[in-house]
Amino acid sequence: MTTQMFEIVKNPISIEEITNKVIRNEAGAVTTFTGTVREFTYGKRTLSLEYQAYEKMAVKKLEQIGEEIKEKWSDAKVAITHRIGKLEISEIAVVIAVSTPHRKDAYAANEYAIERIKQVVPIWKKEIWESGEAWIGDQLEKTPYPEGKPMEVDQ
Amino acid sequence: MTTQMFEIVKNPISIEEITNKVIRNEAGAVTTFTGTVREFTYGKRTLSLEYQAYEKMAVKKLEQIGEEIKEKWSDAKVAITHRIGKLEISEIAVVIAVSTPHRKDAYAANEYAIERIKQVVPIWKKEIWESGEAWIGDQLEKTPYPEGKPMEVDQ
Amino acid sequence: MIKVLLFAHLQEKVGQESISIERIETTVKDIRDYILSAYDIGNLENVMIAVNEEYALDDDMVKAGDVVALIPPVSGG
Amino acid sequence: MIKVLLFAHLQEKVGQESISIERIETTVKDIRDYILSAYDIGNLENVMIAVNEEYALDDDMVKAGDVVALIPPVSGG
Repeated sequence: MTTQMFEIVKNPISIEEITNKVIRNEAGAVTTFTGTVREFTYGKRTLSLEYQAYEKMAVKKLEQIGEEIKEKWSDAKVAITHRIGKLEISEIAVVIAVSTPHRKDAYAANEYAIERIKQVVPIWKKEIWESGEAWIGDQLEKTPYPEGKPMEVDQ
Repeated sequence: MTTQMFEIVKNPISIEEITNKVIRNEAGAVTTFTGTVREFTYGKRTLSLEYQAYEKMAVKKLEQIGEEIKEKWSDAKVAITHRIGKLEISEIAVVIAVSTPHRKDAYAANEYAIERIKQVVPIWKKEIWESGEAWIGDQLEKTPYPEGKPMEVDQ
Repeated sequence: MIKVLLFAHLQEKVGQESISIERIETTVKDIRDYILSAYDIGNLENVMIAVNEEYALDDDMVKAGDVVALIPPVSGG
Repeated sequence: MIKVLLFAHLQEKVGQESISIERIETTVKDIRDYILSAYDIGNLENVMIAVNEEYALDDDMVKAGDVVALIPPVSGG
């Protein structure tokens, strides 16, 4: 069995499990990013979230981010798991783990991964408030693709 | 029982446990740094490591780093655990977890913490190779205190 | 036949998870125009189109059997 | 009496975890000089001195009952 380094899952994510996928003898530094459901966004109280994904493409795009990182930081090893479905406040939506021999790269590559996820991975978030609900990214003030297409390389 | 946010321990560290100390409703971003024992440093093979700490002062200095982070990133919550004693290859020496409402701060504050640990926290590492052993930081080429004293504020 | 997958608010607006379009060969732009004229889907200004799980441009060709998807601005992470 | 804690290679060189110095009141510099003259400890050029768990400077005072520690360059993390 090979370990899946890039996954979309429907059940709770274990930070330890994703981080362990990248721990190895050659790498002294591991950064793990955990994205959790925040209660307040710009003063508005979120009750819960629902994530939807175009799963097949989302996995492909996560793999692509992994390849982009390999090109920029050749010593990096990356694992990303994103959860979909309904999530409660402070539950984990995404875990990104990156190991590198030296720590500067582990931070930089990890931050690159979350920025790219927010640009190109087809996953959508619906916020559910007391007063209603809405798919995020649907708002006019958000124009994440100024070029008409998600950027395929780092801006 | 209050949770200890800054600890020196002698047993294996759980990434999940330290990260869970900082997860909270107001914070959507959590970064975790895991420092593991690397097998090769500049081509030299390490068999194992031994960490020693001036424990009382080390905890105080970890707490100080926590306060410095609070001053720079007032919304950050920080937990740091460092292990001492004998560690094998790829075992975890240190875990730093930081949560913030927004992710940029979580990366920056976490990286600040590891840099500061390497400057001011009285913990020493002895590398054990096939051909011998040595306390690191003992080498002439390393002069971590150019001012004659560890920097008490960010450089 | 070309299958077009819908997600997020587009799925809710149209009330189905996908649309089938009878074409042998066409362009991304034609698919976009067809959907705008045939469905009450609002505007598709910020909506990308993927063909077989890759982002595509308006001039790119689409053939029967390809899987197309409308990708509104993503909000994962 | 002033207790001086030793760590890492300094502890191994002196062969003990601490040194006791008979002084009522003195300076950090005096403690440093005393240890250099009384023990075969090598040089203390890059070694910091902490008094009661805080880094101290050469001119800082040390009193009987204070806990002093020699802090060689740290290498945690």
